[in-house]
Amino acid sequence: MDEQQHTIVSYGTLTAAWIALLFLTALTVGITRLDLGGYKVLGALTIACLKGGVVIAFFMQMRYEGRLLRWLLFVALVTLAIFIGITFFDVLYR
Amino acid sequence: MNQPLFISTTETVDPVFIFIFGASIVLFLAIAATMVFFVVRYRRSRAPEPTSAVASNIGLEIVWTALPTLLVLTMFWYGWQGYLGLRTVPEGALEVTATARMWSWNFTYTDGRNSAKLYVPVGKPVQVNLVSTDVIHGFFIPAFRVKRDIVPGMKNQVWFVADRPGSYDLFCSSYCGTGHSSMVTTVEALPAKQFEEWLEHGGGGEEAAKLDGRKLAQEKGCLGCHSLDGSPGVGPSFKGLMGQKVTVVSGGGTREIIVDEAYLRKSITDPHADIVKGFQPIMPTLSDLSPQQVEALVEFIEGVK
Amino acid sequence: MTVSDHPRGGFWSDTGRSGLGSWIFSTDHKRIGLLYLFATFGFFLVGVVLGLLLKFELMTPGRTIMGAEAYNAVFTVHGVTMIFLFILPGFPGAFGNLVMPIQVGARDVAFPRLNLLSWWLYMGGALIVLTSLFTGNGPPDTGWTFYVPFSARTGTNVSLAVFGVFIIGFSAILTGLNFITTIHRLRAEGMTWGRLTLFTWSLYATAWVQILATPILAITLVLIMAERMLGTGLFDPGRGGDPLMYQHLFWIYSHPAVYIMILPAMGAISDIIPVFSRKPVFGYKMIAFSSIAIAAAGSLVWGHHMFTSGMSDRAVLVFSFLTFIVAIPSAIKVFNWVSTLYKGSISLEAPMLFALSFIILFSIGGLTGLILGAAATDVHVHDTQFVVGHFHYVMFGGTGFAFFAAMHYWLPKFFGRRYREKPAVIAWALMFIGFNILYFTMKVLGMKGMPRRYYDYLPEFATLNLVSTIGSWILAVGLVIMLVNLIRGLLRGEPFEGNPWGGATLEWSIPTPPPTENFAREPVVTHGPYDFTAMKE
Amino acid sequence: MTHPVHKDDFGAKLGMWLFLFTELLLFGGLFLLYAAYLHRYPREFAAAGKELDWMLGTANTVILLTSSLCAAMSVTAVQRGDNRRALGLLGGTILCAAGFLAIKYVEWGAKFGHGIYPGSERLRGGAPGESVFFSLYFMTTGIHGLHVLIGGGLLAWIATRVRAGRVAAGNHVLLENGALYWHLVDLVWIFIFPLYYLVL
Ligand code: HEA
Ligand code: HEA
Ligand code: HEC
Ligand code: CUA
Ligand SMILES: [Cu+2]
Repeated sequence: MDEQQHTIVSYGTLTAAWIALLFLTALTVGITRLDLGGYKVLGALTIACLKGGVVIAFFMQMRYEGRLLRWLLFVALVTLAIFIGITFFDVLYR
Repeated sequence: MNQPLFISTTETVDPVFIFIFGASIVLFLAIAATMVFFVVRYRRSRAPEPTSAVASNIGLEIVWTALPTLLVLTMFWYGWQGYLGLRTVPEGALEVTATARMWSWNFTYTDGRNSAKLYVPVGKPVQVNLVSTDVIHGFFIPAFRVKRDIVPGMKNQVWFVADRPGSYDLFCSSYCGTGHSSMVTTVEALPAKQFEEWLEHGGGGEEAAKLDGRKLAQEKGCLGCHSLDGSPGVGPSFKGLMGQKVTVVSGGGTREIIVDEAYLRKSITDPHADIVKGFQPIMPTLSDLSPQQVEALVEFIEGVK
Repeated sequence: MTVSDHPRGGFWSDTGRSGLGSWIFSTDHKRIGLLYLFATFGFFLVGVVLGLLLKFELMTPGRTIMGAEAYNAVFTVHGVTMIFLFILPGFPGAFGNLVMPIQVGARDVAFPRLNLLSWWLYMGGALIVLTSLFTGNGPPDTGWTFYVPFSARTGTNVSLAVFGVFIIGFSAILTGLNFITTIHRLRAEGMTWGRLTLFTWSLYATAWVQILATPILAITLVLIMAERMLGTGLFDPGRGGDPLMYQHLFWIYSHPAVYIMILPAMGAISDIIPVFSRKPVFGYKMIAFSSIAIAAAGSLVWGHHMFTSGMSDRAVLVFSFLTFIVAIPSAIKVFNWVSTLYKGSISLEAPMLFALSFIILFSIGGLTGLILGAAATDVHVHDTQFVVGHFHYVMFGGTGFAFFAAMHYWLPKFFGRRYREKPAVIAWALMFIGFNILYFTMKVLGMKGMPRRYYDYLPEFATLNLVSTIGSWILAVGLVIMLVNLIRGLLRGEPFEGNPWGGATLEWSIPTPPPTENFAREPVVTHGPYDFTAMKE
Repeated sequence: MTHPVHKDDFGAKLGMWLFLFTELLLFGGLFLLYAAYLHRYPREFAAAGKELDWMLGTANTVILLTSSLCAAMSVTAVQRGDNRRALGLLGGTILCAAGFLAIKYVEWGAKFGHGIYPGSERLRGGAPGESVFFSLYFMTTGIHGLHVLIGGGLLAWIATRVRAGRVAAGNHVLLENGALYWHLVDLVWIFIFPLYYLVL
């Protein structure tokens, strides 16, 4: 059927992704040593999401997959976000 | 007197019931009737071959998506309005604290008075603050359509108003263990005058000045676990307890003892020191007991022959 | 049993091996399906006997046959057995495995060995749950909801039972991912998404719920075990924990789980009704779509179990609203089923009778769900017998009756023998009547204020409870007749070939019983699942 | 039994991804609790978070990222027919896994030494939020550690197959799936790290 082609991700691309990840790690550690108050959580989580994105796109090769897997991943992530989000209607307003 | 403006909880909830039940019954009967009609009209002996092969009809589909949508949204809104009514405590409500423990009720009034039944004045809204000392219980008075879980560590409350004097059932609605179904008491709605009297004099001598052990045992919930007639419960029966020989487990070992006053006292103030063989170590430590109360309880237990 | 003179061939005999090993190590989806059928139905019988005991105890106020402790253990075990051992694995495990691969035109599921592992995990978990009844400090007494703080402090054998359920969760996840992969990858040529049977569609939706919701149950159960064994105190109010967070986690799984129970049942009904009306199903697209919609919207409404818990009022608003949204796709399905009957040629054989009574009972159950979904009315009926009535209507009257319909509809295909029609109809009638007497009275009791999980009750509830108990006996008689008839029929009934009901889906196009790999050569699908005219030509 | 050898690499990968979704949601439940309790006890969480050693946490992050790199590269190596290099890279991944667990062991050991473990006297007596924080910490890192252990074992088993030549170019979906699992372990840690070690 479809999507049977195998992409070979080069060592170079993977290494570049790894360097980006190390850089982002250093960045998180860096900004969380500063006193940013509530923005700390936001900043750290944004960077974590970026890092997660890099891992998924390159290490897990999502960049090279067809539409189906991307959609499914999207559904799973949205589900998790909704579970957490709706719970906060209780947590925030109790 | 300036009466505060409020509708009783029963009057708030009942119309919602009537509306949803009404709509549901109509819908249900329509569906069931149509179905039965089709089955009878198009049964194979009468209609050996299907006379139509329509597989969809956009118009119909839209209608029966849109109409139920409107209907359920109405139900939702009506239900929500009613809920708001249940949550908005009228001003000037009388405050009572209900303390639930496994498996008994205790109600405390503003002046510190206690009772095992909930006494309320007729016509005056009552706000009940719900406190649990152990697990989740539920405060449920069917007659007033109110219910709220009693969650340890949380400040939940409900309000209601009794518009007629009488005695109404009060249940523990949230499952809380063995004695769940015996966590039943009543709301006693008294005419305002009588209620004032009760508050002041304990309802005409019912609450004697001297500590009454039996009443205390009732109030503190001992009788939820300990029977007075020898029948087995969650804890050992009080009947004939004094002087009995019991096997207790303490610190890993078992030993036999004869029940005496000191042992009773210790069992009440430090229940986990000696556990009677064959029972679970679940008896609560009642730290709010005064020494006098403990004495009264011991005396009472001694007297149960 | 005289099996030798029996023409039963197909997957029963052409595997080369025989004996027990050829079953419990088989990776054939049909054998695994039958394993699930026997196991789940066995547990159903256990649960049913426990349910009967519950009703027996409630026949009179006060102690009738057991004390409070025993009653609490019995309803907990009844609930756990029915939910985790019967109804959740039942439909996907038994009928999903038996017919879905054939319906999509596949030789087997995508991962046959994983499929076998699912069954083993399920049996392992079930045995652990059963072990928990006879070891430790006695059977769990928490209710199937395992609410903290009670479940963290009761002395009974909760941890082991919870561990068993945890294992069963894995089995559900594996089944789910197997089915999704199968439906995506193994459809035969010409089997487009628009030609899938509605049963397959419903399993697809179910599988997504299994995959996305079950992990939350797994972590919740792990946390209960940790609470009990390590003293983590995550839900202990004394140490800053919040019991309501437990309830959130539990219902994030357990509400979607009720759609795991009902969706395949709806799918089976959508397959059966057109066949017995000889008419294409009305509104195929809407029914398929509403399965997905129910799965999606149903994942967002868990808070309706917590309206009285002390959760924020805003959350009550949101959850109540979302709950009503789920009712819409269910309504669409009901209307479409009824319209399918219009101008058909309806034959009232046993599967159809069960299917039609499914519509009635599910509607009653679902409509009482609306009372529960509305915030004001739920406050009164929450934790009363009304809720018990509601969920027995949807679970037993809904899924249970659909399960019986599926048994009468599909099992002859797999056993190659037929049951007798008349006893099946009598059994159906008794069950339908007994069922309504049993559970309708529960709803009335709930309206009057009788709480659930009460082993003893006030005298004012006595009459209705007695009536209800009598209903349970009528139901019992019906159930026994149905079982005896089915078992006799499937083992020694009249052999048959071909397509007794005139179904147009793929499972009716292959030999009876189906051969091991279903299709001698991969089928090419040229018409939709309910296209009865195309089939005749 | 005589199933025709039916090979569907994409199907296998799809199945793996579906399984990864369940893992994601499993940890999602813990993150949900974290979020709710962080909202309730910001100060206690901050105080307790300071007791974790962010340097060890950072070291472990780097180790896991590197292990993931090795795993990803081993897939490339196999695809290019270089099974020997793939083996070496897998060895690197497993080594990193061991290093990660060793550091975790040291960390947990230190906490236990300070009387911090679920249900400990100190936590029972401390501020309510503190006990919640550490219980969550132990549950989350514990379950994550279990995944590291399982992932390491899985990759070791796959390595033997690579060595036996059963996994090779064009027939390497097993290795791909093993690597996917490993990346998930990494992915989860990427969120654990800032939430527990840094944010507060
Ligand atoms: C198979 C299982 C199943 C199914 C399908 C459902 C379906 C629904 N359930 Fe039920 N429910 C349970 C199993 C199920 N439930 C269980 C087990 C519990 C108790 C758990 C416990 O506490 O132990 C429970 C409890 C429960 C509660 C909590 C009660 C409480 O504890 O206070 C609520 C509250 O909203 C609720 C609502 C609903 C609704 C709105 C639906 C809807 O999906 C129903 C939709 C169906 C219809 C609406 C009927 C069909 C349509 C028509 C006839 C057309 C006309 C309709 C309209 C115009 C709307 N359910
Ligand atoms: C699929 C799910 C399912 C099914 C089918 C049933 C079926 C039945 N249940 Fe169910 N029940 C639950 C799921 C289910 N239950 C759940 C989840 C709970 C909640 C638990 C909790 O609160 O935690 C519950 C709770 C519950 C209660 C409430 C307890 C309480 O709150 O106090 C009661 C009380 O009457 C009850 C009764 C029954 C009865 C009488 C049946 C009947 O339908 C049984 C019908 C069968 C018979 C009448 C027997 C006939 C058969 C035989 C005699 C077989 C012969 C034997 C062999 C051949 C081996 N159940
Ligand atoms: C939650 C249930 C529960 C409540 C409430 C309870 N008890 Fe007990 N009690 C037990 C159990 C169980 C035991 C046996 C195990 C033990 O010794 O701790 C017990 C044991 C005792 C004993 C020792 C009995 C013997 O046979 O040696 C005494 C005395 C006693 N309780 C008195 C009281 C009094 C007085 C109260 C109320 C102030 C009370 N209990 C409330 C459960 C309870
Ligand atoms: Cu207290 Cu139920
Ligand atoms: Cu629900």
